[in-house]
Amino acid sequence: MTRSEINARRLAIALGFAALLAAPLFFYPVFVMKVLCFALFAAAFNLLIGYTGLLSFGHAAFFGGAAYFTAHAVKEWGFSPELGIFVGVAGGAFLGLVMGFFAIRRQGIYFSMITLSLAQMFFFFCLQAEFTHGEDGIQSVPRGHLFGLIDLSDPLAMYYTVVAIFLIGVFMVWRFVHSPFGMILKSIRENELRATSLGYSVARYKLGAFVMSAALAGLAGATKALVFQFATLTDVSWQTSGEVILMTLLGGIGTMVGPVIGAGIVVMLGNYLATTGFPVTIITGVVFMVCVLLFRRGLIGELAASRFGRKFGLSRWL
Amino acid sequence: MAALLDIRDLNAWYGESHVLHGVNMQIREGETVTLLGRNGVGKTTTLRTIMGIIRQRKGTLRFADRDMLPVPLHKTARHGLGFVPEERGIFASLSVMENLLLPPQIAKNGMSVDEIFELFPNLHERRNSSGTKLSGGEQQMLAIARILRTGVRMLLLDEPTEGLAPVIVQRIGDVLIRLKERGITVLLVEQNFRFASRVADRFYLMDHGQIQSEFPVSELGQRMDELHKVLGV
Amino acid sequence: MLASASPVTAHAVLSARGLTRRFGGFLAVNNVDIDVYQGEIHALIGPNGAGKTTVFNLLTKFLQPTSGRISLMRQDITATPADRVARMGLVRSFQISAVFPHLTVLDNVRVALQRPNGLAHQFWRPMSALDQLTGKAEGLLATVGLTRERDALAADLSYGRKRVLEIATTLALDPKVLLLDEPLAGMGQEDIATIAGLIRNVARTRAVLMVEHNLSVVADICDRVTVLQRGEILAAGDYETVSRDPQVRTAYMGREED
Amino acid sequence: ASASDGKVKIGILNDQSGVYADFGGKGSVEAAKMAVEDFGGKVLDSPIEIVDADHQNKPDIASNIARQWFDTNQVDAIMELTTSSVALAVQAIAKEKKKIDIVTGAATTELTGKQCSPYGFHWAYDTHALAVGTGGALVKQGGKKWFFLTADYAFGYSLEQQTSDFVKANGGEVVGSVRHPLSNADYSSFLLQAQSSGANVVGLANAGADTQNAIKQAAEFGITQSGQRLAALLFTLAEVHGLGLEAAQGLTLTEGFYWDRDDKSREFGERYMKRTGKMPNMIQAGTYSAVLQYLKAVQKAGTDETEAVAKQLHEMPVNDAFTANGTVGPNGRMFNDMYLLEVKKPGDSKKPWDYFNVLATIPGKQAYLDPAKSGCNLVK
Amino acid sequence: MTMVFGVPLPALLGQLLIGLINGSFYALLSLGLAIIFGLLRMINFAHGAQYMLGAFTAYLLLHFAGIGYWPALVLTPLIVGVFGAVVERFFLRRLYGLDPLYGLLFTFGLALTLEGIFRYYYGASGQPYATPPSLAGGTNLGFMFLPNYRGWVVVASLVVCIGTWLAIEKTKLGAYLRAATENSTLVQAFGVNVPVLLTLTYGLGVALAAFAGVLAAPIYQVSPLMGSNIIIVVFAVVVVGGMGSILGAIVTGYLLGITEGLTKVFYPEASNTVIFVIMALVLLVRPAGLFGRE
Ligand SMILES: Nc1ncnc2c1ncn2[C@@H]1O[C@H](COP(=O)(O)OP(=O)(O)OP(=O)(O)O)[C@@H](O)[C@H]1O
Ligand SMILES: Nc1ncnc2c1ncn2[C@@H]1O[C@H](COP(=O)(O)OP(=O)(O)OP(=O)(O)O)[C@@H](O)[C@H]1O
Ligand SMILES: [Mg+2]
Ligand SMILES: [Mg+2]
Repeated sequence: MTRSEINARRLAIALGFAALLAAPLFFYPVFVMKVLCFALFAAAFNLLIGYTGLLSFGHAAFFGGAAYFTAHAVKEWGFSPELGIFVGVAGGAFLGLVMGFFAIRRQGIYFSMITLSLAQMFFFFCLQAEFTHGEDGIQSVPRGHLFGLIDLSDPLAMYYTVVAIFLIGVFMVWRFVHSPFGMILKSIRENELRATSLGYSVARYKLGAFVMSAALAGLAGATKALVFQFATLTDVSWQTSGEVILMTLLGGIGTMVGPVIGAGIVVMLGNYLATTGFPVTIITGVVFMVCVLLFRRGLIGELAASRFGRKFGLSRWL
Repeated sequence: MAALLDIRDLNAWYGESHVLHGVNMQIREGETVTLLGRNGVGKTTTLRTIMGIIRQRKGTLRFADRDMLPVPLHKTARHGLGFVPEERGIFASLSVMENLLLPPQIAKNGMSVDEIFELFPNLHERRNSSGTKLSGGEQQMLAIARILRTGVRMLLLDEPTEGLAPVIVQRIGDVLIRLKERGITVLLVEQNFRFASRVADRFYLMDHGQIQSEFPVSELGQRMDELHKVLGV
Repeated sequence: MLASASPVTAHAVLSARGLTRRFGGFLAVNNVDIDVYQGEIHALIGPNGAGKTTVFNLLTKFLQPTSGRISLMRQDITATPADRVARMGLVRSFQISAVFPHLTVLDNVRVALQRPNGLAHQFWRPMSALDQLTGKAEGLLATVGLTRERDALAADLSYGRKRVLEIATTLALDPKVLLLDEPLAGMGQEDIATIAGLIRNVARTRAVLMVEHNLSVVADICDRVTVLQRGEILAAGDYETVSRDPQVRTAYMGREED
Repeated sequence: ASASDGKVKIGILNDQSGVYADFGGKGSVEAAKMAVEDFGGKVLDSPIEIVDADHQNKPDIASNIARQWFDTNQVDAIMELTTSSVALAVQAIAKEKKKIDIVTGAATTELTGKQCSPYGFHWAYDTHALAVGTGGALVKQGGKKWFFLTADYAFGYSLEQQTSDFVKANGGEVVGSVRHPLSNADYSSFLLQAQSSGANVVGLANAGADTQNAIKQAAEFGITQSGQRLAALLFTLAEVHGLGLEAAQGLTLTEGFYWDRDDKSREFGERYMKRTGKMPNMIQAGTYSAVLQYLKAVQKAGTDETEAVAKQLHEMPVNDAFTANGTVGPNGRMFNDMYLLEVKKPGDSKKPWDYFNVLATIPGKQAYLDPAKSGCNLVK
Repeated sequence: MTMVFGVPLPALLGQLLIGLINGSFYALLSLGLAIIFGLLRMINFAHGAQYMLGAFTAYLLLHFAGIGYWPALVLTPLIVGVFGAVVERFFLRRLYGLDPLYGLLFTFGLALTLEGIFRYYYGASGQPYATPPSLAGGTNLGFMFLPNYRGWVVVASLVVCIGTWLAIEKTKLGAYLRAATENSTLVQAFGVNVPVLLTLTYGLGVALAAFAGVLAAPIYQVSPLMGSNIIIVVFAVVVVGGMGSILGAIVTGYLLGITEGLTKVFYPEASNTVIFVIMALVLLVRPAGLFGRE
């Protein structure tokens, strides 16, 4: 990395950090928190698609599932928020393990279809299970006290907690991807047979990545349940899986910052369109098509590939 | 007599990388010509450019007195050019038979399926198995056989002997000689020098995306030194 | 030889007994016995479709044998999965070149180096942990003559260079037994000499089994030759003996002058 | 007296592009605007404004909008709120922010039960009223033996459960039931079972497209011709219109409103029709009523301050085009009459939107759960 | 009365027949999907929307042009098929060389848009479409009352499925298409006009969906959402059948319809998940699907 690259990177990180800290002054905290939850979700999803080439069409199961688990643990069992989140993450990871067991046996498009179907099964389970309260959802989930100390019903306390969770989550994705393990994932994506012949157990690596992604998606879902204080069917529906794909695609598959930007735009768009009378699905659909046709690399990907991006070597760290 | 294939100052690119730097080549009807050169000098690229697979190209490219640059890829074959790619291009989802029958026949004078099976008994034996289940050499045979059926005027063969057992290499040599008797023109890219010298009338030596020299088979003896330098033969 | 396996030879590094594989009704490999010894280059030759690659697939466990036993350094690996076999030190190259196309040449080699250097599972360490492998990787690239292409994407290499790269990644694993499937196919003359020399060097301390149609190389560097035909062993011995066998000549070698 | 911020703002938050868009949707927004105009456009000398948003059936979007409306847009009350998950989420926020919400679009009794709010109200209908209307009243009309086709999730169960309670309480019996998955397209299997069950009423404990498809296929299999009666437990004028009389004829259902019932409702219906091209169902008319009643309460309280308005809303009777003499219970439940309706044969329909015969009127007090038994902790 | 597992035999027969009818839709839809996947290597997420488009086109033809069921049965697949061809020609074509997931994502967007447009103009509750008078009424089969229209659905779908299968498997067309998906450049170099072939194929797949849509219109409400509900099940059918296997798609379509029908008798709660359970089991035992090649 050149010096100007390192400086540019430091500057960007500092700016991003400052923006996160100051955001509640300018935006609605709950809104920003929602963006952060979805951004983490998209980052977790991107871990899979961007770095192993596996397109999961069932990530809503982990996100929404974890939201249910956390909501239930906190509301019905009286768990503290941190324990509640742990339950959500563990639940997400477990779902990931089960779904992954079936799904990683196939590649490419097959993989997508299988995750879609399995997630759909989970949706029906949630619809019918007692503890999810059907279409009412689990409502009025108490936020409680973090570590018995910090009162999360205070919006700012909640906000900074979410920021911390988001940063930890995204850092984990980043570390995971830019690690020796991540390198193997990348090579598996390139040529599975060759990776096997080099002695790498392809199935285990893929399953590992899948579970990791599911757990982080779970972290996002669990946090969202505390932020909004409810968990409902929306988050386990296949439309949510579609939405997270849109976020990642829009921001840039295989980039670190892309999913975050993508999540911000999609969430903002949803909120904005709500009051304009534009039919949301049409807009979403068109954005999808335009992205695929014109900005396949996503906003961040295109930026990194632009002259400016190449000058600062953006593609290496965005 | 005008050349069947007339190439002048042909340039070609992969994206931004410029690979052919003004290739010149004239091949008459009925000739068998071999293109020699080290790995990566642009031999494959030359064939792909002639065929029209690489569209980023400039210069003059005439086949049978027709300007081939504007001809779309799917019409190239209809003008009488047949191509055997280096990576063989056998279709996994098709059986051997289907692979064999895939290319549309261009003219009547192609080989019949029976003749082909006689030439490559392995293919006959494995005719119902799927294309990529074949062994590497069998795939190579299939790739050649497939084009022999279509009756093209000129064949572009990219390393047809790679991975073949010596007996089969000899048999393919026989086939090429028979094709020559039928008046079919062949442009061959080969690493197997002995094979090439058996079938070729003429050689082009390529380096850095250009033709370095050209000589008939009769001069082969005199040229050994040069070849040795360029190819390490 | 009968289907009941005779005892596995003790001092062979890799050995198989009664190896058989069926594809549906087609018997691709039939009752093959093979032993590969330390410090030797063993050639497996035979007509196209004889079953050589299939034997490789069986030995490396990319395919499960229909019957027969395989042992690697006296351990039975008949039921061991492919990646484990590779970790035990039996590594292969592919007939149709297998590289990681969107990694650079250097990274292709570094990925191979990761496992033997214990850098395969670390998901908590930064990528810079891999820098320690760079020197070794560059050394390997230099031996095969790929230094100039170090930072190119593997996908952009010409066919012959890809084959060279594959040999380099295979060697990176420092395997005890090396299975090379037509390592010289598609290579230019200058590379053939280098790589053949390299293989001979490598074999001094290891065992090599290779499939090759280039008979002059086989004659040159191989200590032992097994000829396969229609899935069965037709002949075995040193090159001289085998090449004089009339059956081998008609089935495989053909006329002398070529 | 005047409104605190010089303005009274009412937010209509509902599904405008999704599966419930016909149920309430833009029509509810229009109905709300009519209420403002009918009230005179001003209350306590302050202008009245209607804002609306499409929550896309996503509770998180709904709750973001609700917070934003309350905190930064000076919205005083939110109404409509289709879908129970959304209604419950928004009611929780309104309660926390001490703001008024009047739900007309959602069916769940939880809103006035365990999750009730001192500032939350539920207008127009709920699952209990639907069950009493169809279950209770139909038995009195001779439908003694029931077979249920139930959507396999909480909403379906509670409709089936509550309805069969009333069927039994009125001397009927339930001869069988079958649970079908949500968003099921084909009902023929279930209809065959219903047909052979010997029931004389087939109760459809489902909603939306599920009910529509079941009704359509029932016609195909000749369920009604063979003497069985179909009763849809949650179905409104809008869906009957979508289905067409050919397929829907003979169907029995319960609504809190029918436009062609008396002069007042006809007058309202025709005005609404002029603006939207459709006749209103109970959700749209209910939203009209909710907005109007809220404005009256503000007027009477002399302020738009929440506690005072909520007090008025609890005390004032409701008299408008939607209902006569409606009252509001301590749990926020508004007691309006419900109507047992039967879909006319195509030949009997004399004019556009002339779809129903009114079979019976169920007084509000019978239709809804007694607040004392609702589980709402506001009821002493 | 004869009983089978506690269910009267006539009832069971009835359910089997019903299952076959539903299977007709699954088969038609999964056939179209398998053609598009098998030949274009693309998951057509818009397949459900195109099915819906078929039903709506029939409805619009009737409503605005007074064109009845029978002409619509022919016209609609043509119209929608041409629409598909246009989509392929101008958009999908740009995605061929890329990872197949982009095709999936594009068609996903297309599905959302189509669905959104119809929801915007026609609402979610849908439109009525009457059974053609010539097929109104029903026949008493002894064990059940079979609406005539449903009988027609089975016949029509069988004929179309088998016809399409023969056309693809038994002609060179199929070979061209399969080869083109693997290496379109090479097939073109052999002299085949691949772009036109691909356009026609996509059009054909879409036309099949539209045909199923017209068949469905008199049975189900013509609703913008009719496609999104069925499409995921059809995906599962294709996975079970072996993606890209045309015969597999057809056979599994009918089989699944029947299985689902039987589940509705024995354990109705599971009737929407049974396909996913079957899918999981099949994948465990035969990862390539029942009819798929490894
Ligand atoms: N797809 C590609 N993109 C970019 N560069 C390429 C591509 N394919 C080949 N090249 C480059 O173009 C040059 C010529 O390649 P070409 O394949 O024509 O060589 P060749 O003479 O056929 O070599 P070989 O004998 O190894 O097959 C090489 O330097 C190679 O790296
Ligand atoms: N998976 C498979 N299914 C069916 N037949 C197969 C399969 N793999 C190989 N075969 C057949 O088995 C035979 C042996 O193939 P193999 O690839 O081992 O030959 P080979 O000796 O390596 O030949 P070559 O020198 O041409 O590479 C061939 O006839 C081939 O068609
Ligand atoms: Mg080449
Ligand atoms: Mg081989």
